Amino acid sequence: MPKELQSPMDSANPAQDVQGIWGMTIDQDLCTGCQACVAACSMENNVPFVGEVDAGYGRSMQWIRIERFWQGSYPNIKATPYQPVMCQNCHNAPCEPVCPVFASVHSASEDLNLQVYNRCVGTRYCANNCPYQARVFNWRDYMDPRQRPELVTLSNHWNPDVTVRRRGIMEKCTFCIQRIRHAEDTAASENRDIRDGEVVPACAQACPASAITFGRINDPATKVSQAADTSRGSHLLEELGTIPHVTYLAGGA
Amino acid sequence: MIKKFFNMLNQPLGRIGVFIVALVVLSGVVWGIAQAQKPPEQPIQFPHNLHVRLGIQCLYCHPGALRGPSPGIPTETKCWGCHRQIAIQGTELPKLAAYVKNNQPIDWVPVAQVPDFVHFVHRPHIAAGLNCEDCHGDVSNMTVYQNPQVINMGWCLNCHRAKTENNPQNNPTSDPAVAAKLEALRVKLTDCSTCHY
Amino acid sequence: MSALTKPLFAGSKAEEQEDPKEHLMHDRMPRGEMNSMMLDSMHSTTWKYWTVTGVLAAIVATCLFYAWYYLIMNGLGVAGVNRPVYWGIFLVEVVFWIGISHAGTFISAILRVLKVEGRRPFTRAAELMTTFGLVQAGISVFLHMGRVWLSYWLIPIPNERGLWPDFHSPLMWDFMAINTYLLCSTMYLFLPLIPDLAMARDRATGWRKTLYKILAIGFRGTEGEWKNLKTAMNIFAFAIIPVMFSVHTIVSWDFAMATRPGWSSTVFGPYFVIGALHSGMAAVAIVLFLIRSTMKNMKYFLRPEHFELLGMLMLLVSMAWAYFYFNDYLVPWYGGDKWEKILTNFIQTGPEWYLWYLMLFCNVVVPWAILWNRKWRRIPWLLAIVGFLINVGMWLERFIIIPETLTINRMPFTWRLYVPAIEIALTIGNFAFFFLLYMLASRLIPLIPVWEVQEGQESHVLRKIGKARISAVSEID
Amino acid sequence: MDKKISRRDFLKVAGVGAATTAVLTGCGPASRLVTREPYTKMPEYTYNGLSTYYATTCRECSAGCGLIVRTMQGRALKTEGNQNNPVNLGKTCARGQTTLEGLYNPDRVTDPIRRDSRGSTIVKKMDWDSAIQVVADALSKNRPDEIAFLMGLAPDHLFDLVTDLTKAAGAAAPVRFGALGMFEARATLVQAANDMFGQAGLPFFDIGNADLVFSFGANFLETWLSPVAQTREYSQLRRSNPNRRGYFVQFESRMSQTGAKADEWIPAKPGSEALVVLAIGRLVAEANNITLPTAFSNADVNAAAAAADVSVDTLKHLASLFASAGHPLAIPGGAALGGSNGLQVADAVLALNALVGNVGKAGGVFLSPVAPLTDAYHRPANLKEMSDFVDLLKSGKIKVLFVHGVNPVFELPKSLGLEDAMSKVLQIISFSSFPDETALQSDYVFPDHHGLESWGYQKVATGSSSSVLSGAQPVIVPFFNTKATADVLLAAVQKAGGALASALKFKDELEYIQSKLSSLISEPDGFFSAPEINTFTAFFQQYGGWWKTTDNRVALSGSDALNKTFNASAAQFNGDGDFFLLPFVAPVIAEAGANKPHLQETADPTTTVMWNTWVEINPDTARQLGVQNDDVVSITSSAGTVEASVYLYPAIRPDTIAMPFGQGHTAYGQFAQGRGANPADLLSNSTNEAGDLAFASMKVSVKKIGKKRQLSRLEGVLGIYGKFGQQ
Repeated sequence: MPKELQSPMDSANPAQDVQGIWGMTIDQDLCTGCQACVAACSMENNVPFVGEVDAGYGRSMQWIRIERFWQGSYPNIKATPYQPVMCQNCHNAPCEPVCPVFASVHSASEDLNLQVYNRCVGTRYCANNCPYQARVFNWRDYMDPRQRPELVTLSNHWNPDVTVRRRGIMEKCTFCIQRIRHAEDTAASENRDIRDGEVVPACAQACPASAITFGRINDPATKVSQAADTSRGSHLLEELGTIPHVTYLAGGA
Repeated sequence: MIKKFFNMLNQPLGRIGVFIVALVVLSGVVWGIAQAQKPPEQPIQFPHNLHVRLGIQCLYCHPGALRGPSPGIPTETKCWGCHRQIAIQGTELPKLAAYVKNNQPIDWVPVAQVPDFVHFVHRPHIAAGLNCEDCHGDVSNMTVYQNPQVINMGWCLNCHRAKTENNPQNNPTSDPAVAAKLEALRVKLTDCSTCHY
Repeated sequence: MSALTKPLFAGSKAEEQEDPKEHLMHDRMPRGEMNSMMLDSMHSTTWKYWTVTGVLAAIVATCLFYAWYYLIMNGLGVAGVNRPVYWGIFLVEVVFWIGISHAGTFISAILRVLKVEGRRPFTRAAELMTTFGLVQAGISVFLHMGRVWLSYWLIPIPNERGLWPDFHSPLMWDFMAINTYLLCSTMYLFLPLIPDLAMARDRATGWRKTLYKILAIGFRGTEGEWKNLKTAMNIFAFAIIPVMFSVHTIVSWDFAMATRPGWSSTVFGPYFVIGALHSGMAAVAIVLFLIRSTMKNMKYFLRPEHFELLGMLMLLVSMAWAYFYFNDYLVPWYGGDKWEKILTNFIQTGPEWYLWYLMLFCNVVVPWAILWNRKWRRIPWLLAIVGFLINVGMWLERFIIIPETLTINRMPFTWRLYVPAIEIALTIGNFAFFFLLYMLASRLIPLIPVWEVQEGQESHVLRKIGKARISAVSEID
Repeated sequence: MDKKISRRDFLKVAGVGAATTAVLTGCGPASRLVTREPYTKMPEYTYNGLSTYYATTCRECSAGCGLIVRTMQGRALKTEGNQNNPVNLGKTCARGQTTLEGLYNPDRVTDPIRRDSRGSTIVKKMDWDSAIQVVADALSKNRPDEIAFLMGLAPDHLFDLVTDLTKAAGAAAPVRFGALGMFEARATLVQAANDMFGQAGLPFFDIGNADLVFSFGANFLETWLSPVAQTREYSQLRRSNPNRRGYFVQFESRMSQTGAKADEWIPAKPGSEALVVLAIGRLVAEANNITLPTAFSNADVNAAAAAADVSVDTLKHLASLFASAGHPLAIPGGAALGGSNGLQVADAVLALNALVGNVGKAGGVFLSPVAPLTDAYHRPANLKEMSDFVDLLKSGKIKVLFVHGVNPVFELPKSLGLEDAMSKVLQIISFSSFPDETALQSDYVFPDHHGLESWGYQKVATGSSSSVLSGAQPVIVPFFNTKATADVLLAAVQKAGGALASALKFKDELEYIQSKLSSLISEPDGFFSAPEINTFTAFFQQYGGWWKTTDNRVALSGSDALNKTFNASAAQFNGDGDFFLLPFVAPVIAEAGANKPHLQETADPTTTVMWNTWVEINPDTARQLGVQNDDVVSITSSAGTVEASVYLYPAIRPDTIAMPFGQGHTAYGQFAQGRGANPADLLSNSTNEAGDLAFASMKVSVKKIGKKRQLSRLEGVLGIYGKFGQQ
């Protein structure tokens, strides 16, 4: 990884008030594409299912998608290492300046990229401008039990810590901010700092291959910083200068 | 032309018309606001004033405020803990007794509510030294609880800003370290994701 | 009053032999007669008119308003947008209608400032197009929004949340620019309308009289009033030109500011303006043809010479557009960005390749092939057809710039095509609404600025210099 | 767990409530319009707004992963892995994550029901007393040999109870069956272990400590045996040692999700696996200069390469890798065992392990630890036994059939004729929680609790190096009017009276479980111990089970294996179609996930298809057949015909087509019903030598039928395939 892009703190204009930057590494060598993270994320974050037709039309709403391409042709064909793509929580996020109502905003204190659901008016500009295509839109009222009677019972497992989104709202991976807040609150009540590994997003918690590591990337002692600081680490579309907080560790030999 | 229109309005009938229109609009607005502020119908007309005057602490019935997001509305077990020893009289206590007898939950209607896209946690507010009455008003003068003010984002933010301002009240000694801390806290407390996620 | 002499028609000898009566400016008609001709055309409502208006109104009610209601209630899932094509035909419509609206200002302000005499009879129709086009554009913006009921959050008003809109966002600039333009162009439409409304007021009866009384704001035609009006019109004519250029430039920034292959281009500003003029001129040709062929007495006001003028403008703009379009390809090609290359390749050879060829055919081949010919330029129906084709082409151009370009992004895993759904109904509704507004306007306000024609006729004289007859214009101001 | 917790009506709060507030955001707090149902008696350990966590066991498959379920005010909100449980160590798979959608599934059987006629959806609700009476009558009014129990794959407390019950009643032991076991060919694995090492048991492949893995068709990262544990091991294989990255080669005719992770993917021709294994063995022996053992003496490298459609050089290269690796490991599984010579493949692979001397060593082959409360590994029924069972039903000797935890009507190949056989049974009682195909063919459905509402334990077959008993407890009060099947049976037994009643004198399920657990109190090496049963049970619930802290894998000697003689040949195929049919268990939805909407919408890892069945065809083959993506083709085997949409899959042999198993339900709720096709309809009942279904032994013909049905894919076809495809 180029030195100048190691962490947002190294960028030209570091956020003055950052109190700890959350970041993630994804080891593509370990990722088996099993989709446990996708399911875990959906269950944790009240992500709706959209049904077969909409899903096939590019409207599935999972916050993580696992990409795979093909290299070569039969019989010397290889699937590229599975690549889970979620919101990269860029330091210079292209989605933020384009929102006319500050629904896509930057968290000054944690250098996170936020989506304020209740502020969103649905112009979808942020999604267009996201080079990672990591944002998903509520094309319909997928979460309304009045329109989908099957949700009458299914809604029982919805997470009360996460807002239930309605139609016309953009959403994206939040790094499970409700868990970050919970951990912060616990740490504050015990009058201490958050420990490394105390915040685990749903995807990292589920991942059977332990391919996802999460933690504070501005602290070199954390597991995630150490994992990111290898020769295998790279960022998606690094050339755009978005300075993502997700580091991919190259797969393959 | 426009002058003529104003002339028309200047005639008595025109004035009355304007007055009626204004009255209708105004009363509609007032009615709407009143509807929004009206305390909801509670299953039991719980007299907060009586209980507060008896010296019962807020946290006795709403203990969750100390530990987590929700202070909780007491279950009938809690009510019955005391009231089983007190004569069942008046209009409201028999209702409680009936709930207990039928093992039915009391359908309290929460009043101090924020919309579900706001994640309000009581604990840090108490830990920051706020008293219940700072937000909930003087409950000792209320029977059924009513919000003392409109709870909206501006109200929350004003307090968050006021409490983190570098002023003599928050920083009596003008200590730069405290000022820096206040500034950091201010950034944190005015961050959208502090409440919205 | 300064007088200057310039040829209205000069050139080949054949032209010199023309009957000067062919020109509106020399085909004088008494004022009263002309006024009643205009009013007559406004008053005559045949069953045909009512049928067409009724049908249009029905289309607007169902295809636009009911479909919009359905869209709001069910969310954008009923439209064809998806990931990665988050912006579909709604945005195409926004850009298209704003483009259409440019012609009005161009014709009425720039040509007025440049004192092009041929503009006189059709400035009004073109100005109306500005306003009506912007109405459609505005509707399309709202159609596009996921939660349109919260669109008031775009307006910077103090509120209990303590929140403002984000002025960094190109959409906010856009919002501001369109509002400014709508406001300016509506006022600029209204100012030259005042004398005609006063004229109508003086001759109308019944409810029309009341209506015109209110609208004419007491204009009586005194010297002072005329002076003030002319000053105001001049100020607006000059002021609205930069507004006009800025609006479409700002619209183009919605795209140019984004980090997307195919969008992030520095040439987008002028390119969009020229594109707007291209479609706008063409739309004027269609509208003039429709007015001429359907309304009474209009053959007097709108003559082949006007179509010829339009034809020349269309040809000119078409060439400018072709230049910018070529530029828009040149720059990415020179940049050599991988994604830009894929995108160009995709647009030209992808599953929707025919749109690109059709666009070039309509926008370049058709005008170049037809409008060079002076005789053809003077045929109104031919010009209307050319105008229609150019509009098809320009609509396709926007379609290629928005949904088709959005298909290609930097994450090939997500590439998907866009299939419009309810957008089709809403587009039909939009067009119907546009024409419905014209239908209503044609019977309510004079579509021809009678006073301007009269003024022109008064200032034109034929002078004989040797054997040649030269048309001379004396400047009134 | 306090049974008095009232379920708060969350729907009103989160569902409609959320909807209302979202509409009225501009107009102040609207949530006040929402009424909430508070507790009548709040449990002491609960606080409003704070979560309570319970440890239990995932019942989605039989692996027995431990779960921690987050609950709040009587609702289960999220499942997470139990970090203590040695099987999954805190991890879960997608199915485990969506188990809550089974719990709160809108299509669950809410009450005990009686069906007017089998197959009819018109049902009458019953009360539990009469339901128990029905069971009691069925147990007491029929002769013991007229009663049959068919149960699911998981060796849980209920299976023990039914085993005890049948033993006491003198009836036939319950038959355990599941589609996963069928596709895993467990009987073959057990038989092979017995053949090669002289001891029956489920082999344990120590992937984590190996440095070279040759997997012959084993889809160990998907659904095979204990996927979460194996994925964890895989992760260890790759990255446990910073200096060494384990190498992984997969032999299979269609690139599976597991194969996609392999460093080398060898598309060996279906049926040739045994030959390839033996050839590699021979080459390894030659490379290592070992005298050629008997086992590999018959191997012919050239013939194997020809049969497998793999070059001799490739085989030599692979053999040299295997020979030089420090800890090479070969794993048999998947379609390789599903051929007619599946047992030979398994035997040969175990022999290959023995050849490099890694049997009973770290990074090698062991036998899985024997679970607590049992003497040995008891494998589920293989297809041979199921076929006998079906024949028994067909004979009409069985008057009452109890079905629990399995959906054989869907899972078994149609050619077995189970539905026909079931019609010969007078009374069928299903305990299914869901309206699945088998429940639809039953006279009564007495719904069991969902796994998260139940007590229980589950013996873990494999996945952990120690012996594990995963424990289950209810995390919420039963959501519907369901009843634990164990309680129903115990109550029915008491009602029926007689010797049976005195043999099974348990008040309820919990008492039965405690009686079983009591033997563990004195067991050494436990993760915890307790002086008496109540404390032990409390710990058992708290930690989510009981397991040993020692390595309980059985280390065997492989020396005998090398002296076996193989008469290996290529597998035999049924039918005369042009293509080999490769049915595989859909990695995400597996055999029973189709009723969970989020699982349906989770993309298949290799094809990214959602919500439906596809058939994978090599693009070259498709060109010859004249079919394109999304064309519906009919696939015909000697056993039947199904229709599915084509997916042009670049990583499949041109002579093979593959179909996922898991969809094609004709019942099973709104999310599953009428969706896709079931490849089991194409399978004959032919078996391999170990009696397991030879599911990969069909040859089928493919015909375009001129319809098109678009598959829902997560991937955009445009950017991946064809002219604009990127890599």
